[in-house]
Amino acid sequence: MTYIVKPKLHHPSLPKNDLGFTRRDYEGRISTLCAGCGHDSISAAIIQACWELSIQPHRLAKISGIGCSSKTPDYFLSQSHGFNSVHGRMPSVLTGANLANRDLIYLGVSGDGDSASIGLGQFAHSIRRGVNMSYIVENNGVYGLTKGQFSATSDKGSKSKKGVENTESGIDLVALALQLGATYVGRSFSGDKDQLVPLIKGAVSHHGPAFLDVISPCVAFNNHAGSTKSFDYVREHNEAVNRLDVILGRAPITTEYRPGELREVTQHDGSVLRLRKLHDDYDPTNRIAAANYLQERHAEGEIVTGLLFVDPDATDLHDRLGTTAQPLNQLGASDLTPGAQALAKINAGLR
Amino acid sequence: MTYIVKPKLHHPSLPKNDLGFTRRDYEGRISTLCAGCGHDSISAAIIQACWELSIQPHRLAKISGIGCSSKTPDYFLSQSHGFNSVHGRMPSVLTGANLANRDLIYLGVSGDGDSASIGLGQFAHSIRRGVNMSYIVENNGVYGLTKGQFSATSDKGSKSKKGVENTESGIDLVALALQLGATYVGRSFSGDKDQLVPLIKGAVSHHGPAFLDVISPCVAFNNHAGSTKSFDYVREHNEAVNRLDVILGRAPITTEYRPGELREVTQHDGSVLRLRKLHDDYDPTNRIAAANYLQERHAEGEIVTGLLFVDPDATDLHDRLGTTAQPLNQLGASDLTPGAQALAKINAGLR
Amino acid sequence: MPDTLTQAASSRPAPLAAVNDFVVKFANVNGSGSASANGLFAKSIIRMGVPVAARNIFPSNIQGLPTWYEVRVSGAGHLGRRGGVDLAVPLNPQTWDDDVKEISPGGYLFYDSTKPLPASKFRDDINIIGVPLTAICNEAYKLPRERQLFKNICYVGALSWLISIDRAVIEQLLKEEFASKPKLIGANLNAFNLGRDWAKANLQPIGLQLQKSDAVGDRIFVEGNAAAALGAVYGGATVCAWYPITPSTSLAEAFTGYCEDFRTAEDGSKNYAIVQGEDEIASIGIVVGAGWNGARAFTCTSGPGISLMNEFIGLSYFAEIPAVIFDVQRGGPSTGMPTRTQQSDILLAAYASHGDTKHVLLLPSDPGECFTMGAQAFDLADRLQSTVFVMLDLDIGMQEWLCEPFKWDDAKQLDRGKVMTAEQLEAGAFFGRYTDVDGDGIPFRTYPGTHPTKGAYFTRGTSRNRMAGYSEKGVDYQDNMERLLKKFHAAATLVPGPVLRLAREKTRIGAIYFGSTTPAMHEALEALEAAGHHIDAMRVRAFPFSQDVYDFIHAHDEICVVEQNRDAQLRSLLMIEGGIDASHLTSILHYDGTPITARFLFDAIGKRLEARKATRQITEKGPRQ
Amino acid sequence: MPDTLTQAASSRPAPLAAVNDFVVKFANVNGSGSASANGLFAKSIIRMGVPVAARNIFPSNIQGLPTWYEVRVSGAGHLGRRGGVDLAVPLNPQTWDDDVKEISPGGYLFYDSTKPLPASKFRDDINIIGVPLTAICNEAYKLPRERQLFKNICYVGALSWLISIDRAVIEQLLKEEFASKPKLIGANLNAFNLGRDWAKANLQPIGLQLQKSDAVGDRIFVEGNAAAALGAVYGGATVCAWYPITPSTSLAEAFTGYCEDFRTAEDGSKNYAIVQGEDEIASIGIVVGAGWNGARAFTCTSGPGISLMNEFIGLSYFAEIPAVIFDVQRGGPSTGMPTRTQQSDILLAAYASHGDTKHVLLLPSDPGECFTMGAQAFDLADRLQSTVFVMLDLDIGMQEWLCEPFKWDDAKQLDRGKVMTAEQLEAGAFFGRYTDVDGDGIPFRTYPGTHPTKGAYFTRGTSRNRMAGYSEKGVDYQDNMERLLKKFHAAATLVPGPVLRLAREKTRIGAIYFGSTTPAMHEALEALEAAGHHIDAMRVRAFPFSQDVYDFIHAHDEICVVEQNRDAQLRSLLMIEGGIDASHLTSILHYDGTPITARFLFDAIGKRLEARKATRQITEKGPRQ
Ligand SMILES: Cc1ncc(C[n+]2csc(CCOP(=O)(O)OP(=O)(O)O)c2C)c(N)n1
Ligand SMILES: Cc1ncc(C[n+]2csc(CCOP(=O)(O)OP(=O)(O)O)c2C)c(N)n1
Ligand code: SF4
Ligand code: SF4
Ligand SMILES: [Mg+2]
Ligand SMILES: [Mg+2]
Repeated sequence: MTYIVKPKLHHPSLPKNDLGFTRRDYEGRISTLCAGCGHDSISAAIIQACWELSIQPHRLAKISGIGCSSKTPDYFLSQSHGFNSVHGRMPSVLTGANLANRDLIYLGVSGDGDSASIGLGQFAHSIRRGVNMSYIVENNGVYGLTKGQFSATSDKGSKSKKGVENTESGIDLVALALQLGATYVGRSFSGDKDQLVPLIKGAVSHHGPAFLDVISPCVAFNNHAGSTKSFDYVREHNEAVNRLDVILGRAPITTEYRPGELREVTQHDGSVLRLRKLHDDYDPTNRIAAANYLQERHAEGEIVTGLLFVDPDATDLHDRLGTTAQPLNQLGASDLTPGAQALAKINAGLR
Repeated sequence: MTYIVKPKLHHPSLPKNDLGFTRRDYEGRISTLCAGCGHDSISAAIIQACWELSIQPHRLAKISGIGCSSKTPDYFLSQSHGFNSVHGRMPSVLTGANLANRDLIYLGVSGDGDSASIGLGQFAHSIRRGVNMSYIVENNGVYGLTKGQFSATSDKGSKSKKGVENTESGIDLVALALQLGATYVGRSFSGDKDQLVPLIKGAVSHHGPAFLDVISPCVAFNNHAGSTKSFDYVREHNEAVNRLDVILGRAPITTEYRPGELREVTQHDGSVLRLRKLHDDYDPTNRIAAANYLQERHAEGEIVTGLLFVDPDATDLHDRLGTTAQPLNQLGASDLTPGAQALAKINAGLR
Repeated sequence: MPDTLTQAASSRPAPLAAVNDFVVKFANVNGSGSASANGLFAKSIIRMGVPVAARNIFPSNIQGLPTWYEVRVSGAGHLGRRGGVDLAVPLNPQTWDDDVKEISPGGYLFYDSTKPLPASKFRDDINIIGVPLTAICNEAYKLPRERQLFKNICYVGALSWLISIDRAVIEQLLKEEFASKPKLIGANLNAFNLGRDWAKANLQPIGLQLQKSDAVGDRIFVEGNAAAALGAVYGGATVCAWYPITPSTSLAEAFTGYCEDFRTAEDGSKNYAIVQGEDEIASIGIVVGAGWNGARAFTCTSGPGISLMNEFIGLSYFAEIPAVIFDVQRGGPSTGMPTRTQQSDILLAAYASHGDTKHVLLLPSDPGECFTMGAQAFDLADRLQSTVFVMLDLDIGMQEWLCEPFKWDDAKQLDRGKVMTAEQLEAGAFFGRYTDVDGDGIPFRTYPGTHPTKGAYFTRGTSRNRMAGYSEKGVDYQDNMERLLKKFHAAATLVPGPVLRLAREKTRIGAIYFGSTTPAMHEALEALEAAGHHIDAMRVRAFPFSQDVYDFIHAHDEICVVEQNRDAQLRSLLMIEGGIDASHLTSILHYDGTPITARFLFDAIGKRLEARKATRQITEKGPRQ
Repeated sequence: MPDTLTQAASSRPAPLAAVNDFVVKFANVNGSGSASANGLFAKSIIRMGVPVAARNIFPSNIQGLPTWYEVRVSGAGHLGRRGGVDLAVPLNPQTWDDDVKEISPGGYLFYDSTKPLPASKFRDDINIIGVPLTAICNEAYKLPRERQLFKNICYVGALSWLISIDRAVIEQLLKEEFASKPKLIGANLNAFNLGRDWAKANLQPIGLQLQKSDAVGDRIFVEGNAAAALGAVYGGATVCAWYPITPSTSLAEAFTGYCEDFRTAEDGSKNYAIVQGEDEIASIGIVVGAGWNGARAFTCTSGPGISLMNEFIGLSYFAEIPAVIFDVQRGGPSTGMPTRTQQSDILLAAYASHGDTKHVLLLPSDPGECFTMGAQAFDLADRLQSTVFVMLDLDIGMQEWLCEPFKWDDAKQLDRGKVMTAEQLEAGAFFGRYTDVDGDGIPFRTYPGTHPTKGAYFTRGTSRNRMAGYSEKGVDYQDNMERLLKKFHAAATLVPGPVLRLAREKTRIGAIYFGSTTPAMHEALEALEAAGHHIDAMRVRAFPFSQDVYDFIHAHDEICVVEQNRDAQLRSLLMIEGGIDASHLTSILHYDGTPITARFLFDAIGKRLEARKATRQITEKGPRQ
């Protein structure tokens, strides 16, 4: 209901972050999604993560495709520019935006239809290209906005609301992201805010292509028994490999941990990813092992969640292209136009 | 030079296959590719494989996208219908053709640009969907027809002819095909006919989505030092895991093998894939292990070739859809049109 | 007065009074279960023999946003939108103000009076009818979901009393609907009676009344998408590849349903294959592949899909491969207004893809034609070996329309066009894939796998000679392009011709219209005629236009071209293809996404003709040359 | 005679004689190294001060197929193709027959006489010049590759003697070309002398002769693609996303080269970003994303790419995002003729994508305009917040043309259009993203990241209100669509206006042409004028057309519209947008993929005007009304 203005009552007692902003300052318009939709929980997690990270809202750009999931950028961070582009093409639009101004933070929001069906190529190539972004797929295994068709992430054998069985093999975007060179890869569940918020924070602070697959049940079309993306199913089969804490200034470790239980990964920008291991054998810095582990667990019906892989020394597209530090959209004629004299030389060379 | 008609002298002493055809009967127009192009060797291998399998040429349909590689279907099997469609979309055209007539054999020919760049989505989804086809990528790591740009399979760090280094991670189509559910996956080299011909035969006799990545050096634009798709590089780094023999009628084993060295896989249609193991630890029926092995070897700079994975009990799209046995394109009005009486009932239901 | 298209202005109007002729508009929230109650309301009127035009106006989301359902009751059989609202049922507080504003003076406002509303929320010049729906249902039901759901049936009950819907009809409809869940029959009837009984006890029937009639005849009430899907079944389509998009999704879903019913053998094997593609490009690619291989194949989509399909459409044109595309048009450009209607893909579809291309369009005007053209499209695509578009729009596709029952002649065979068989090849028939053997520009083709040694050819999107050999020679290219043009001219003789509707008196004024504009146009023409404006009208049913269309235009001094888009796209086609002068063609355009109304047309055309008369008088008064 | 466009028929013609005015055509095999030798030939003539128009005709493959190189020498400065061949150099046996057939009677055939050819391979009415090229080179060189490569320079040497190319000029050119590999200078000179010396010893100069001139002036010889790329550099483009496709690839490659030269700081950091997308959809997506975020961005492609970009182009139109697309047109439809030229994407580009859309096109006619329009396109895209197409074609894009040197005014600033800054927002300026504040239909925008609390908005392809809020209301939608139309009208006043070329005498006949047709058209106009046909001509340079174009049309009785496509696409635009009557516009169409020639135009327009004269005489003789 976009025409109902949301009252912004700044309650004086609301906690503030380093910038003096409350969580309210990171909110957006009132959601028009179905009550109970997993996507709304992800929006809440994004709000929380951005607030905790003290991001200046206007320094973030939110870009999406088309779908219920892709609508959500309207429902958080109303001080950020947003772009609800075309179906399946968020990655290219985000890539272009990123090229134009390397100084903003880029949050890409997409759905499983948007990214795994029509957008699979762009998903793959934006990751392979190393675009510095947080790419979040709000994965409900169904086309929500067009009312309940199977999407490409629907598991083989899972049943639609009408009882039809999916006969095509499901695409595992996390496995593909690993395969394609994403340098920060996680999976989570819209219903597990404790896990999700730090994963988003880590993604946002990561320099390179960060990908998060967030299972997000569609209460209207894919939350029934037989679905492998329903709240119940995910809760039962969720197998977290670790718990993440993102630390901007290096904070001391206060809780007691068993030796070997804690692992710290320092990223490029100095942020620290502090991981509490839940599975002893899981090493989130070994891409091949991670992929292997995921697939083996998947074959057992488990949904592996957590920070699955990170390369703290990742580079991004700008690094690879050698772009100048100043955002390209801020360069003026004098930076860009070689001038009449250079032209005279060019002319001379063409005679 | 399509307007020079190729003389078809049927030399009486040419060997004939079960249908009484010589290899000549499986040839096409004279190639217009560069002399020495790897793609021409693949065409020759296709001719050889089809001849050895005694395929009736007109019962095979050859479909391709756009590129030097995609031109090749004009250069083999001139008695087969061919379709040089649009760039990157061979998989969908082939899928449609297959749906129309399940009785023909479908050979899809593509390039790395065609399949890994513009066509990545269609490549992935046709495999995931289980289309019964032999999908061959003639992989030269470069855009041949448009004169030498990097393609998405160019390895990171490999150098173009002009010395520019590729900074994007290369896509490994074999790894993706495994990930996406291909039920017959192989890799080979245009320069290794002994390995390639049986792999093609196996693919053609496989019931389900068969994928072959054939490295095929581009002598014009990607055969220099620094390229990882040059003849020399591939020869040096080629690591075959097995040698395949495709047996239609069950032939006795004549050669002597060490115990455990030979493995036989019987496919759905009764054809037998006889594999001579070159690596003891390699099991071509374990998808996850295969993927893992490939990636580990790849990290070591090796190019793993051979029959990498096969699921002999694979199903195809028609099986999944439950399509009638008769080709859809042969059904007539009486099969398809419910008739006036049914319509009257429908009308009644709409009042 | 609802019976006319013009409204008399009056400060204290009498309550509207009409029999079988008024407009009711419901305002609800989507996902609240109102749709089936509203449908029951409309269908009950049809069962009373009174024609109804119903339109569901819904948002582009799943739950919680405003929707409307407009039911036009028209004993006279007008099936377009009329414009205006006589009885409003605004049950969504979000849109109350706008909904109340819309009511015609003297009209009725039916509302849930459980909570009192301030006087400022009403109007003086309308009649207010309050029914405490929430209170009634809260008393009767305990579960919140039941309270919400049955409230919908409850208001239908109250309304049934007010406008005299036959209770027996409702009972019968509920019985049919819940045949498989008999418990629900009673439950719904109960809720219906709750409303009806309350109304009976507290209210009088209003001035808008229903009376049994036989004006519906044997007509059916059906969505265009379902009809088109059924057409595809009867047309022999075996391959459907599609990608979900509003408002075309229900076409593929209906095709699936009909195929399950009529194309599945007892052993479960299917005489069809339906694939949900990963996108529109894959969908049309599958269609082109199947068409090339001799199956009848189609996709259905809307504007964004057509944009994505451009490259393949060009391939279909140039490589001469049959394909059928149902374009259920919605508001453009870009994502536009996904749940609104427009006729704005006409120009793109006609010339889709780069290079010189022209495509065939069929323009159905109601579900009946969606069925016939849906079937015919496959014959035409096979005959012309090219893409044939069937241009629906949301208004036809997703709304239930009353239309003549579907008809089928069991003697009809599929016209597979010029396909050379193994027998013909064996007998030595000449086969040149791109050779025009008999002057209509259409060459013969072969299906893959036809003959061991004859008739194989290589299909490509590049230039080639008459024998399908690759050629970069200018003469070969031009020869081929000229043949394609000839084929397109042949198409003009094969597609459905226009339908003429002559004015009662001879006139120099004509009008051209098409598609979903038709019922509103017919109504407007009647009213205009009554107001003294005689207009010959022609409904075009296809592109390319047949000679009749051009003859009609030339036989008149001025032609009003009525379209539901901004840029006069059909008019552009008439100019480009027919060389018609711009000054000959006056555009009447309606493109805000709502279906065009008879009132709009009456005003717009009427004004234009008045202005014309005035000019003519001035000219005639002026000095002779 | 080469100097005129009409040819005298004669059975035993005299050998052609002409100074600085003839056509030479080489036939080679691609990949054989002939291209650089042929280029040297053309460039040496230019260095002698004699204008040259050179065209490379190449196949869609890499190696082993026929190519041709046509060099028109025109002291008078005609840069279009003339038609006909005066001196043929057929060095490819595959195409010998056709090549020989093409020679004008009295013309010359230069061939490799190493192996004797039967008399049937020659013609009586031409002059045969044999040079044993293979024999000469086989004697001089050992390595097969050397033999092959140097044979090319060898024939240039022989020709240089026959038509009097200055040897010093060749020497100088080789020095420049191989400045970095001095060894090659001598080697090439040697091969050149082999041919020249043999010819000098055995042959006389022929009737076609070169003489030093100053007709070239300070003109440059450059490809349109390179010029357009340079325009993009000067226009401030920072983001380029592209996908390889003939004939546009060299545009992106040239942009890369210029950026490396001019936009790379000493520390290697780059004031630009170039991405080879995975396809055309990604490429335009990147451009749209960058444009939205305030960078000047472009892609370059050809027809198939435009087809694929349709959806994004519609988004750019509706969401109002600047984008520049260079469309280097080739033969369509579909894959068509990838290495041939056409102007056949005009209609698609003008109305690309579903729904009601209209886009700006710039129509450069030579590399000089590719440069200026290539730069200007970015100002226009920013100002109009929409896609601007620059419509090149293969003939301009991939051929080197002589044109005026590039000019640049260092005082020129980039026009970034209506962009609201942080300062303006801070000062409280009103910001309504889709509000027309000053009547030109163009709203203000903000770049992402501009201001902490003001100016953020949500961009979408769906309907919205003036404040960028999502809206499904018909009034909001229509208001917005009307503003977009107003903006398009504003565009007509901003784009480059047409160029008028008046006939020497007052006339009622006009002609409209554009793009690569220009030089041939100018030549034809001169010849027609000489033949008594006076024609006012207008070169249109952009779409939407400015009022001048319509005024020009209305000021004449008949307008010939000259285009290189089958379907008269520009004429369609004139009719649709200007309401011009079909009968007012006569199409002159040339679309076989070869560049239009002056001879073709002279004939086609001449015939039309003769016919017209004849009709008029009949009419005038007829009874007065
Ligand atoms: C080109 C195009 N095709 C189809 C559509 C219709 N469409 C809108 S949303 C959607 C699917 C969305 O699914 P997903 O991305 O999973 O999002 P969800 O609604 O499930 O969150 C489709 C097919 C469209 N808008 N554009
Ligand atoms: C839509 C479209 N974009 C671009 C092209 C131009 N194009 C032709 S072939 C090709 C690349 C082919 O590369 P690959 O598939 O690797 O084939 P190869 O020539 O290397 O065998 C491209 C980009 C095209 N034909 N169509
Ligand atoms: S339809 Fe599903 S995905 Fe969409 S808003 Fe409703 S619950 Fe969420
Ligand atoms: S360019 Fe490369 S791929 Fe193409 S034909 Fe030549 S060698 Fe083969
Ligand atoms: Mg989804
Ligand atoms: Mg390649």
